[in-house]
Amino acid sequence: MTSAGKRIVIPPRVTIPIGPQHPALKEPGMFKLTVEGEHIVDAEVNIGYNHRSIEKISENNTHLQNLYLASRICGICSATHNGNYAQAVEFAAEVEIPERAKFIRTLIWELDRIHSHILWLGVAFHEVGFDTAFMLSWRDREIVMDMLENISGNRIHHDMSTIGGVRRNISDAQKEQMLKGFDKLEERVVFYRDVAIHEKTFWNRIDGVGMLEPPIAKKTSAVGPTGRGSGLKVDVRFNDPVQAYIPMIDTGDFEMVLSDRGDVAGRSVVRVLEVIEAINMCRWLLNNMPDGPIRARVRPRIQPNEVLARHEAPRGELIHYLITNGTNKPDRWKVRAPTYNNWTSMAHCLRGDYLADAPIILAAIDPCYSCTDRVVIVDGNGETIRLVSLDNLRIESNKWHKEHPRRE
Amino acid sequence: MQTALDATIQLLAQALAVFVFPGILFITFLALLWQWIDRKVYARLQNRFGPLHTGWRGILQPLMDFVKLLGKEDLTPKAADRRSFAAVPVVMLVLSLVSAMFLPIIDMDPGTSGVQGILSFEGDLVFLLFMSTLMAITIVLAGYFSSNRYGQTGSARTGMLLISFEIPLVLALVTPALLTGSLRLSIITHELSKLSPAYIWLMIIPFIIYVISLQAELERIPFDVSHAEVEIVHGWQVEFSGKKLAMINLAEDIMLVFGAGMVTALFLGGPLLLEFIPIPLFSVEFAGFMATTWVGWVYYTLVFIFKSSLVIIVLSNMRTAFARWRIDQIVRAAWKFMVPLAIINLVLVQIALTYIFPILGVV
Amino acid sequence: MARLGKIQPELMKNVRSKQATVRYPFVKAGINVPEGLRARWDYKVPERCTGCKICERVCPAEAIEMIKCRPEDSQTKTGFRPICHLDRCVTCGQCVESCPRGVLILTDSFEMAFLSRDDMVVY
Amino acid sequence: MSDTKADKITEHHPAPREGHEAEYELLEEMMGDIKDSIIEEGTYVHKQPRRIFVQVHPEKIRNVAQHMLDKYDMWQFITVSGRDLGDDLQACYHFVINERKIAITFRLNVPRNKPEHPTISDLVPAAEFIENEVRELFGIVQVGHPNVRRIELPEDWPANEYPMRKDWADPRSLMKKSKTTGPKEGV
Repeated sequence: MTSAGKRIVIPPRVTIPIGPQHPALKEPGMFKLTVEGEHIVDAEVNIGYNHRSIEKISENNTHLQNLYLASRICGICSATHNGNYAQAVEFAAEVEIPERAKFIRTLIWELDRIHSHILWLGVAFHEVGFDTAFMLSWRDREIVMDMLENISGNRIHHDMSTIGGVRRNISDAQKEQMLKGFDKLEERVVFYRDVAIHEKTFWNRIDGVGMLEPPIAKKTSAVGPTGRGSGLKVDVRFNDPVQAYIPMIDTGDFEMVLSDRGDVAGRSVVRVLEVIEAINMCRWLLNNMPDGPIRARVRPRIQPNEVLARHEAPRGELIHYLITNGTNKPDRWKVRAPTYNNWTSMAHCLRGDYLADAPIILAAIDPCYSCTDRVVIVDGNGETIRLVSLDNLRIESNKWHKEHPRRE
Repeated sequence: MQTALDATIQLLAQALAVFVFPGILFITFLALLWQWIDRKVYARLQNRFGPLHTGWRGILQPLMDFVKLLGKEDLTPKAADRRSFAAVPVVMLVLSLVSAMFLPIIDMDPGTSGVQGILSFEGDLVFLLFMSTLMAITIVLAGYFSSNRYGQTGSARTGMLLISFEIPLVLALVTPALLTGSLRLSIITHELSKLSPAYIWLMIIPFIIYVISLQAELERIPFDVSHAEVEIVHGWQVEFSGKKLAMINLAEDIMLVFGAGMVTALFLGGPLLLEFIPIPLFSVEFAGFMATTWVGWVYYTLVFIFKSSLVIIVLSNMRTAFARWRIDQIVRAAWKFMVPLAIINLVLVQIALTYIFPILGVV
Repeated sequence: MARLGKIQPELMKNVRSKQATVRYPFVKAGINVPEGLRARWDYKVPERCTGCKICERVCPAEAIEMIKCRPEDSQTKTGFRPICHLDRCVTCGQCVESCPRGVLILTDSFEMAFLSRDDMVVY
Repeated sequence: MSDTKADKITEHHPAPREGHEAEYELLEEMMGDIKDSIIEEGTYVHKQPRRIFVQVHPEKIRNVAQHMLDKYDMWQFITVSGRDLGDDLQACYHFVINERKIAITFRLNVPRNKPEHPTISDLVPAAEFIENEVRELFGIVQVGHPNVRRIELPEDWPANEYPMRKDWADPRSLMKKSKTTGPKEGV
């Protein structure tokens, strides 16, 4: 104690793994947090626990089959992947799809955004222990889920877009039903906005937490609500409009939702306001939907071309880079899910905050780990964390159970 | 011969009281019932059903959970201190049961005035506070014995919770003790029932402080930082499984019985209900009749259950309406708000007792 | 502006209103199955099937298999008929869309739980 | 646009000037500033609106990135997609210039026997993960990458096996195993 050279660090630095299996994360991803007491001093992001080799599989599939494969990349934003692949193939084939198909496709995208953002809101409530609001918001998410089920035939995997248009039409009865549903939904979303902003226990948990300053957000190129929560104007719907977004943005009634707060609260507010904006967009789409056919014929063999299809998914900018080669199979198909770009900013957000804030910061970028096999073993005595593959883990656990038969 | 028989009967009666009613078995029954009420209310407020399929409206679900956990595999981490690790659930269960023995559910000693618990002596309020602190310290040790990082973080948080909310909890209990001039649970309940209704005004703030601190003591939302599942995977409980977890859960439920019972006894008049009505019929004779016959056993128990379940509903509502606070926010809230409030309240009570009530003529 | 207990009025409203959850597996009422739900695959009109194998080719999950017509089946022109392995089926409905003669449909019976993989083959 | 056979099978679909003035303006500015880094063949404005494809000398990618960052504030990085061209491997760096709302793709071909090019992860920190991934899946080595590690593949994946290359033969029949045709063989 008296010697000047000795410095005693209290509390000691401990490495806490969050993930790959953790109640806060619904999918595998690992965040090694080094904490001093409750303060996070360092964070490391590890991903890739569930590589499904979709890009490799796609090279042996036809475009039509890839459409459904794309939809299964992610459960929550299935319509965006599905629709974006369809639009990429259409760009490559250089065909124009009918106006009504464009409107229905955009409508599905916006409905998808609504349900994804409400889902995120519920998760955010859950991550800070506000289970009531979690239950209630997911209850009201059912309104939009029912709409999607009604028009597409499936709750999650809508598969509405096909190459050359959409697969199902929207009848007038469905339209009336949806307009009625939007009124109820808007009332509820406004209520959740008020809860998120005015409930003190929740607001205290998100206010000033996980700061991502605009320069750092730019440097790590944050996309989607993460970027918009830091005041970056990144919204493909406005910057690079496609489909029915072109006439919709031209009306000038819709604005990009931005927040300059830069913390989790900013991201939350952006998301909630975006839901209200998306409801208005859906209303506009339904009211201005032109009549006509819903799909155009596209030959299965697509001419050689390379396209970069951009689309604003609920989580941010979604990229499909498709190279066709004249056959009915893609030469190369690269998917960049929006979460991939937000990983880098994650470590910046985590540093300097409390351990208790880690789940909400992780959830704030709305991670979608859709992108097999390893498990982290933490040795209690030493400070080692080792990675074990699933097969080895199975062998080890079988051995353990053989050595330690259950005491009756 | 006669004395030996008497002693045996006395012993049997006491054993019955301790083990069956209103002792361990009854308290366990109450614990499971409270958990069911808690879950049902929690679910109802969230527009859900809650437990549904075991027994009438799922009333046996807590028992079912307990039995199921007993049959599960019991694991001990390799790095844990085996003996201490195994001892923790037992210690917790014993502590909570002993605490619950003090609750004045029925009158065990009709000779003395007031409704006595199974255990009752002068100064038992201090002893109870000591027991609840000991409980928190056991939790801290439980986390450290499990040698898990989540567990250790959870223990550290329990320690923080202990130093922040134990103080308002104690200070809130001073008011009833001050008004009655006693530290004995039964005397406090008895004396409070005799005070004039004007004293209710003095009891409101301590009641609120006590209920909030109780929520923190029981580690429920918004104070459940020490076993927040999304951050530290159930904190200090993370390594416990099987029988140990069953015992810990039961101990927590019994602490809920104890906490709700303390609120009932100290602020809501314990098992007394009709005695508050200022009619001669419900005065001393009624109490005496209740205390000496079997009618009192049923009547007092039902009143106690009724009042406690009201407290449980309030606690469940509190659990529903808030998000989880961060530990630094909790400590700040406790030291900036709750502790000063408790101290100010004490000053107010003193001023009221010394100056205001004599002027107003309240006896 | 931030205050405690913002959600309390909503909670009181919930106490009065009916529960949002349904007792689904025990009480089947209360689930509304929309028209056009895509669920279990069905070989609806075997008489019209020609055994052209388009459904097998378009299936993205390789769930449809063409087998030789058994004696009890209605015989197709090529002598093959489709069967569906429900464990692989993703209910996308592409086979229904691609079938030139409208033989296949996706019914709305969504309860597809089986004890064995052998039961999951739809003939 | 001559109607030859070679034109038909190319993937490049250059756009007419009218309707794509902004893209051509940007491309000409770039050609003026960093002409020595750009290979003209394969550099064009695509028919799809707001897309430019630029072929870059592999060793000059840092200069290009630095120039674009300085001059146009091209902060929004999208991704890197690798591609197997047979003799060459290709890495496509996709960026967006947000002020002009144009997506630019920088393509660099590296020879298959020596697939190396300098990294840009230190200039664009967002590229760190995806460059690692491209190295894993295609074997394109980014020289000077600050944080080389496994991202997608298991730790025990053999070296010199790059699954996204077209000639990867699936030696352990992993693609077959993943199909749900029967109970998985236990270990």
